[in-house]
This record gives sequence, structure tokens and C-alpha cells, in this order.
Amino acid sequence: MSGLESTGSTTADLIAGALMALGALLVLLGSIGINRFPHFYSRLHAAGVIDTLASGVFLLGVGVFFGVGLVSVKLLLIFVFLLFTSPTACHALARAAFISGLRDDSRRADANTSEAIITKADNA
Amino acid sequence: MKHTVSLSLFLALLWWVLSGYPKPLLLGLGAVTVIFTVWLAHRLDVIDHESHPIHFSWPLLRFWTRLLVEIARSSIQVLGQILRGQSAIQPKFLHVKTQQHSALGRVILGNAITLTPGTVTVLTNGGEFVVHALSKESAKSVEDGELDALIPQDVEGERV
Amino acid sequence: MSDDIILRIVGKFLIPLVVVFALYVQFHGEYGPGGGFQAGVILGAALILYRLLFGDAAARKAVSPRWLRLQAAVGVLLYGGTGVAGILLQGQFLEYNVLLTDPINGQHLGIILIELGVLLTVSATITALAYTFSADSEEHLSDPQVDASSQSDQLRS
Amino acid sequence: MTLLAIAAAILISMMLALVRAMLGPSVFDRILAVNSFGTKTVLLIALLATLAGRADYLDIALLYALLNFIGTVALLRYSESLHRRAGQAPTREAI
Repeated sequence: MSGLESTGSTTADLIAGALMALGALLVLLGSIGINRFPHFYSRLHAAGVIDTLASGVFLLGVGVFFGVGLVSVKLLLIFVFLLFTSPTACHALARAAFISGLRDDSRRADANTSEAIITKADNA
Repeated sequence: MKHTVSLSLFLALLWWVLSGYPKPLLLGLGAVTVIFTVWLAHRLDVIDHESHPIHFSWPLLRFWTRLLVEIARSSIQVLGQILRGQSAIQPKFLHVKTQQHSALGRVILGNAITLTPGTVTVLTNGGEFVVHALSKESAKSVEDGELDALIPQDVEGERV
Repeated sequence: MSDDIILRIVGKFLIPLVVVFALYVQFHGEYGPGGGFQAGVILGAALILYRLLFGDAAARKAVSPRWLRLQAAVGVLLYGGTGVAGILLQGQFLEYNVLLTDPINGQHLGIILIELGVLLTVSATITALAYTFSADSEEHLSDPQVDASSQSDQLRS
Repeated sequence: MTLLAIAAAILISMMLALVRAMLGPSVFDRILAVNSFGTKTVLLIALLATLAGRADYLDIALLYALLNFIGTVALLRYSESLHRRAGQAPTREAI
């Protein structure tokens, strides 16, 4: 591993490179999951891995590269921002899909109760 | 009123994190920014106990650390399932009862469930959530209600 | 969607942060990527998010289309006025140095006024565009009763 | 070398997200893919920040994360209004 080209190889750069590489690998795996899993709802979970663990590890790597300071606080801000928005977007997506009637194949016997909940939620 | 004050402090801190220039002009502009934002937030009516909880407690911190650990654990689990493919998953919808009585508590729990890969909050309907789980293990972790129990019950918010 | 508590509470929390971020971009044009146009778009985006989450009626009540038209005009007037002020003070159009006795301070004042003009006009125009585009597609769709109740919820809370 | 591999991995994942966006099959699959594409863009911009050694790029990353969220909410709102207008699920139709 050659570290980060722009500053030469110090230990911190090596750690940063390794963390970012791990994060990128997790992003790649998540994207494979998005294409590999059947049905919309399973794919949501694969995307969730990218939003949380992968981006966390990756941004940690970027933070190691820039060192401790205001920049790492900014990176933390980006991560916390993702931590707030991505599950919200994910939930909104799942909710909209569910209300519009999308189900996966493993529909359970309790599907009727789900329908009842939707009608209640629609009328609320 | 106390929410306005704490929002102002919070926004000032945010400005400092973003800017980081200790110049008088920029600090002055920062003050203008905070005043304008608080005014606009009042106008849009988005300041209240729900959007800006000033309540802080150690249990909440414990909840967040536990959540981060949980995210890492279940991410690895989902990654394994991605590698093994379709045969490794048994997706299904669950109905989960929550012990959260406040809207804020339910939002925290709902987002925590979505944040842990393998489970997504689909609907929030009163005290009952519809959750989609990717596998039996993921389903079990929600049904256990471990995270639910960790959210402090005195989290601020109207009881619904 | 507006009846979804998760989206509603996270949105409430997020909107002030977005506004601060917009003004940060506004005032750091000299130090990093930014300036009046970008800031105007982000501020407009904050209002669009508000409209998406709380509905058209609440958005029009908080920031009326009338106000937006006024704001867009004032922005252009401020930009042009700063330029003309340069001429009146024996300089050229948009020459900042003559605005104050100290040219450096004049530069600061000129830049801030110009960028403020851009911010006002761009944010007002972006928001007004969102109002206009969505007006005809959603007005017939939305259930008036639901809108009225969500609006009164807004007033009460 | 490492950075090149990281950039390649992210770019390939962005392409995979685009593949999902094209294949669908439901509107929600496409919105999910676009949202995921946006998250990867945030990471790519962070990578560019390290490449250039400039921390101000991170502001753009933050902005992109923000616009990604607003964009997803707007798309869902739009699909919801289509759904209401048609009086039926828009799940199988392409936008």
C-alpha cells in the first residue's frame, strides 16, 4: 500500500488509506446487495449498510487523513447528518411503498391486519 | 423560551464548527445568522420540545453507544447475507409493540430500528410499529425490544 | 407523508440547521466554495423541504407568495442600488472602494450588499418556482379537510 | 494506488446503483437506487477532498447529503401524488 500520494506515507496516512479502502469495500458489497437481493424491501436493508457502517468507516478514514481539528468535527457533522437523514429517507421510502400496496412474496398470514393499519393510517 | 435559547446556542456552535475563522466580521455575521435563523424558525413554527430536546441524560448516551455497537454487529450480519445470497434471507413483516409513550421516543426508536441494517420501520401507528426484517435473527433483535428498553422513559415530548 | 411523525420531527429539527448552513455558505464566499447564488438555492431548498413536509397551506402562510415577489424585487434593487451608489460617490458602477472612506471597509460593505441582493432574489425565486410548479398539480388532489386540520395543528402547537 | 482502488470501488458501486435504477422494477426501487447513488457521491466528494488535500470540499459533501435527502422526499411526495391521482398503486409503472 503506497498511502496517500499527496503527502507521502506516514503511519497516519496508511491507517487512513486502510480505513477508506475498507469503507469503499463495504460500499461495493452493499451495492452488490442492492442488485442481488430479491424484492424492494430486502434491497432497503442492503442500502442501509452503505448508509451506516460503510460511510462511517470511510469518513473515519478521511478524518484520520486530515488529523484532529475542526475538520474532524466537520466530518463528524456529515456522519451525524447521514445518521439522521438516511434512516428517515429509508423509512419514508418503505412507508410510501407499503401504503401504495407493494409487498414482498413472503406475505404472512397477518397481512389482513397490515391492511387494517394502512386504512387507519390513511384516515388519520 | 428555553428552547429558543438552547436552539440559539446550538446554532452558534454549528456556525463555529462550520466557519472556524475567529475574525470579528465573521463572528458578527455569525450572530446575525443565528438571530435570523431563530426568527425564521419561529415563523415556520419548528421550535419545540420535539425538534429541539434539551433534555440530556446519561441513559440516552448509553443508548447511543449501544446503538452504534448494534449497527456494526448487524451490518456484518447483513454483509454475510449479501455474500450468501437469496438463500440466506427470510424477509417478513412484523408487528412490534413499543413501550414509548411520547412522539419523540417513538421517532428515536423508529429511526434506531431503521439504522440497524436488517430491520426497517415501515409504519408507525400509535404504539405499534410495522417493521420489515431481512432474516430471523434480525427479526428477533427487534422483537426482544432491547433498544426500546434502553430509551429513557422520561424523554421529553407530548404523550400520545 | 405529512402525517408521518418520523419525517415531521426530523424535518423540524433539520430546517434550522439548513438555514444556518445556507448563511454560512453566503458569508464564506471569499474563503471557500460559496456565495450568494449557492446560498440562495440552499435557503430555497430549506423552504421547499418545509413545504414538502407540512403542506402547501402552511408554507404559504409562513412565507406568502406576495412576500416572495417583494423579496425578489428588493434583492435586485439592492444590487443595482449598490452599483449606482458607486457612481453617485464619484466612482464607477459597482466600484466598492468609494462606498466608505476606507477602501478596504468599502470593499467589505460592497461585497456583502451585493451578495445579500443575490441571496434575496435567488432564494425568493427558487421558492416561488416551487410554489408555482406544484400549485396546479396538487391543488385538485389534496383533500381540503386534511389540509385544514393539519394547518390548525400547526397553529396550536 | 490505494486511492485509485478506492475511487474505482466507489465508481463501480455508483454504476451498480444506476443498474438498479434502470432495472427497477418498481418506482421505489428506482428512488432507493438514486438515494444510494447520492450517498456514494457524498463519499466520493470526501475522497476528492483527501486527494486535493482541501477541507473545504467537505462543505460540498455536506450540501450533497442534504440535497439527497430533500430530493428523495420530493420524489416520494411526487409518486404519492401520482398514486392519489391515479387512485391506484404506481408500483409497476415506470416514471
